[in-house]
Amino acid sequence: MIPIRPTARFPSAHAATPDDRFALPDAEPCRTRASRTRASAAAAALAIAALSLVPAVGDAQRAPAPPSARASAPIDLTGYWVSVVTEDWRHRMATPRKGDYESVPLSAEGRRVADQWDLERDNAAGLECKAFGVGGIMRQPGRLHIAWENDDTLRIDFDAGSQTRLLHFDPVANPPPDERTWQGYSVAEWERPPAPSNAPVRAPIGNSTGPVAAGGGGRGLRGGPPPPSTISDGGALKVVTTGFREGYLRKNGVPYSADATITEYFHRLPEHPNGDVWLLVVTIVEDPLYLTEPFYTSTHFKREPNGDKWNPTPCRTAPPPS
Amino acid sequence: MRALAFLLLAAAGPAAAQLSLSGEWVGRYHEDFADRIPGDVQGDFTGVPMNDAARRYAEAFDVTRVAVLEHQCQPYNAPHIYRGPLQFRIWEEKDPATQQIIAYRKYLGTYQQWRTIWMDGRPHPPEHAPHTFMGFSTGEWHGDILTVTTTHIKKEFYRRSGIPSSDRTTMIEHYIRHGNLLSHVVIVTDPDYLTEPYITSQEFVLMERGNQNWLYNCEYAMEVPKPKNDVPHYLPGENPFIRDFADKFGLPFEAVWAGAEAMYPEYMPTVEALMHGQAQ
Amino acid sequence: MTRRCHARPAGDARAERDAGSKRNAQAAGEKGAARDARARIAAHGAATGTTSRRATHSAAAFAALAALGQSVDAAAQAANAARTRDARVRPPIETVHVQGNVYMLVGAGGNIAVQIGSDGVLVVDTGTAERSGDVLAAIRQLSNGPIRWIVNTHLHADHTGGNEAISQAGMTVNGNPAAIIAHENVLTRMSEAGAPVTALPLNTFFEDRRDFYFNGEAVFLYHVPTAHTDGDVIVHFRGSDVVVAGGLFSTTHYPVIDANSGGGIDGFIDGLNLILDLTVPAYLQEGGTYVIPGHGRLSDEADVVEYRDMTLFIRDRIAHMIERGLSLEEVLAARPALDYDTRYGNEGGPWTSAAFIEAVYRDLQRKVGSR
Amino acid sequence: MTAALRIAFPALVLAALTVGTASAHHSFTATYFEDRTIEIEGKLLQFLFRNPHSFVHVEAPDENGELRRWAVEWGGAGQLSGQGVTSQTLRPGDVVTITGNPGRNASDYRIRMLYLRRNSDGFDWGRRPGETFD
Repeated sequence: MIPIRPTARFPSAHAATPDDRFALPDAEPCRTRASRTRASAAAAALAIAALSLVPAVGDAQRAPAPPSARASAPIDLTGYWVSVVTEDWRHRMATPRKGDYESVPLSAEGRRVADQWDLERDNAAGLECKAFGVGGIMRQPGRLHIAWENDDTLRIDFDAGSQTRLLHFDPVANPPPDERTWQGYSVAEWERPPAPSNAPVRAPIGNSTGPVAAGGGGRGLRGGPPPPSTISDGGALKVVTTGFREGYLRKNGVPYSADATITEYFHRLPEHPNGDVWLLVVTIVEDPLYLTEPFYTSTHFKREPNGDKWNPTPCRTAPPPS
Repeated sequence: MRALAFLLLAAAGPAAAQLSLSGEWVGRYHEDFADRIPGDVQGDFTGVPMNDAARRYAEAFDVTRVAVLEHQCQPYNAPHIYRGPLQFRIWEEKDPATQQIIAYRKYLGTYQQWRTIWMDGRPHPPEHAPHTFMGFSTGEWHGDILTVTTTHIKKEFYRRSGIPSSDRTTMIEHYIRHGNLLSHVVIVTDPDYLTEPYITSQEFVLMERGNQNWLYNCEYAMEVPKPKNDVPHYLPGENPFIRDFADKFGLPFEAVWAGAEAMYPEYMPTVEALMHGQAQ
Repeated sequence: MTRRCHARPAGDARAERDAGSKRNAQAAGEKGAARDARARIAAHGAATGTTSRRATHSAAAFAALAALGQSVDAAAQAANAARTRDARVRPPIETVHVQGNVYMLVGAGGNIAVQIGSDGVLVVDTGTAERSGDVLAAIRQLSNGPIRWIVNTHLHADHTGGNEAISQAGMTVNGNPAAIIAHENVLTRMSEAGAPVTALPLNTFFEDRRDFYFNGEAVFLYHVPTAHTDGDVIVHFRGSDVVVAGGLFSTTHYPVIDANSGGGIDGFIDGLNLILDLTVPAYLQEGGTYVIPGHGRLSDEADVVEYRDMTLFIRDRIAHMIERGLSLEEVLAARPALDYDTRYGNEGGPWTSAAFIEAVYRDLQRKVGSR
Repeated sequence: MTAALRIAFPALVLAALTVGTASAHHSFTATYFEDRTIEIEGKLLQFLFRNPHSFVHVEAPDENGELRRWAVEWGGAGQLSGQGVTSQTLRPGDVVTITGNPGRNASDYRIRMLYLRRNSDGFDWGRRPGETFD
């Protein structure tokens, strides 16, 4: 078998509909949500494989095996990270009232569904994890533990709701499951800036006297040293997730549908002068059913030295204000 | 000399291959919309690691201060301006001889502000240099992340609710582009009003057609007739509106007022206990 | 907008070598200044007769700022002189081109404004006596023209200490040492304190305002009674559009109310409002008229607005506490300046939050008592 | 409360996406009692047609019958221009009736304009679609 690595980029997350993006030209129409999920996820894997193969066919027999995702990681995301809730505080640290869907570009159908939210009914139906699915879990205050499940699968554990996500760099080896889950099926790829070339050196400008930083200087931080340039080369992890169960973007029943596509970019930011290391997760939810436009959030987590504060809790949503 | 040239070459990197940030970008307000765009009732202090000095200042703040002559045309300062309605334009200034980027220029439609992010390695000005609302900025690339450090920022606010930002803040920004989406991270360190760095992040999308909403002018006028030098403020303990936000959304004021402690997951049980009695 | 040219201490090779690390040198110098202030406190505090330990410290700290050269005890002065001879703790004088004809010299005690032009040189405040040589050197880097006029914004030694040296180095059109202008109250107080006649501002005025024309622009002097002292002057260079605030505005500490020299909180606020009347921002509260503070960084109207607001808020809070019958100790415990203490509190420095609160409290209480 | 939220949020989202540079000047909600209205009738003293917001100063009696100078906050010049209001639309001396939200500081005699009617010719603003401001 020819080693396959999803080096080709996904088409833009802002183009077309999720199904359009991943469907093969001769794909059969989907009849049910479950079958559509399987079909689209499998199609995604095949599309990636096909795109990856195109430039490699000629060299297939003699090309060395590419490094694993773990070996080729441009940034280190592993470790414990804690969410620092400076935005959407009242929607994240507490459960807002029903009907408070401020900031979310809900469609009329989305509002209708949100207005029907009933926490007790969800709990009675065993749907306690609806606010802890892939569309809402990043916004739940909590801690992440990121580790390599294997050389081509990154694992994220969440102590809020005791959830786990697997990010597959090799979707062929890890095909989508038959059943939808709260966390869905995630395909991952590294993004990185192009390798340096022998570009002409920058001429000294102004009163710069020190070494030239990659891409231009910018020293001179009052009160502290500039951020080190070695901690991260600015790469990113892109993750596209499908195949999940319908869930909540917010604790108070603001919905996303099973037809949505969720694209995420994980960034490890250059180390702050005080030593803090931040993880930024940009999330784009595109939902043809409940949203009128892509829903953008960016969530930040601060690196912790260890798992001492790791505190797994079951899926549970506090009641809204009375 | 040859070794030095080699080192410079190795360190310089492919400037021409850097991600372009040029273009006109407009904000998306899918987080904290009410706070950032229309403004809500008074008293939203959530999510900001404010210290006791900031609390006292915020408690004294009367929103009608903005009608005072010397306050009515005061723009947001650099950390704050990204948390309001905003569209901005970025372009590159290049050295004509080398075609290397000397600076990124930025024009912000809100309050018609200009920023220059120097990329040529110049130092920041000395302490006694004047401060401006946008401050003095230098930048450097970390792969595809542009990191910008800004000092010499004038005093203003982090929130319209009156949480102050001092004139000794240092702002570090990270610009991250994915296609037509620009994520912008701001981390502010403020020795006077914050107990720890304050991080926010916001999204902007590329405007493919642009628009004409780029102008903002402010004419000084005596908006509300009152003595010219009368600056409204509340005495300690006498701000009648300080709990409005907490009351409107059914939140415990103690949590709204708690600062950094309430920004971490372990505070959630406290919020619930304050709202509903003991957490279940 | 600004142009920096470093005026290094004259004839001091060590300082020249250190110029590259000016920030460290400056920081060290500030620490040195703080030590000087504490030394003066020790000399002056016993005479104030304040009751609490904190209050004693506060009053003495104020006295340190207010002290004329001759009121400092000999030992402290000697130690001070020895310290300032050591280039390692002496910050370089830095020169900032504000705009038009006006420059700001930083690092010689209070900030100094220098206006240059075809008529010669006008200097507003002269810094400390021990830095007058360095100040002269800095002025000479800007202009070789004759120093014709000196203006004293108020009487304190960190603003008048160089009067004698700089006056003697200058020359009026009549061939006399450069004339020193101040409000009459400054002359009175300096004379009473025994300052040498060569250091005295003999060209005084007693009316609200004085103006004259020099180096192609009108120069206005506004007297602000009962503010920092009773002899404060704000200087406005109308053509250059620069205001020199003297003791009425600082970016480094709370307003200093020198009650022993006729200062008062209400007059201080009036003075800040007068500055705001003179300043016009170029665009959205930025630029336009620049303000040289007595201490700290170059500013514009927005910075003065914040300082005015702060002074007004704290005044109102203390006044309200006095109305409620709170004692000084209770007022101090209530921390009426809490929101500004980290910025201006200057703990351990020469003018602390407690000193400021006490000065405002006593001033307001005196007014209540006199009603 | 809930009903108000339901209506207000989508409307505001739409507004923010279309206006680009919405006013960041101050929060109306924080400045005025939006759940209360007040009506005054009096003589127009001054029309400050300007940005960031216009103001109409009206001499009218307060609830005790004492004449006050009321400051009525209106849209910015740019926004009002798009609604047909110019700097000459109102003139000093016009007798107008204004309905709006009262300011939270009663001593300011301040109102957020919701509706204006000139008594002499019936000119009015605030009832037609789009006659709002932010």
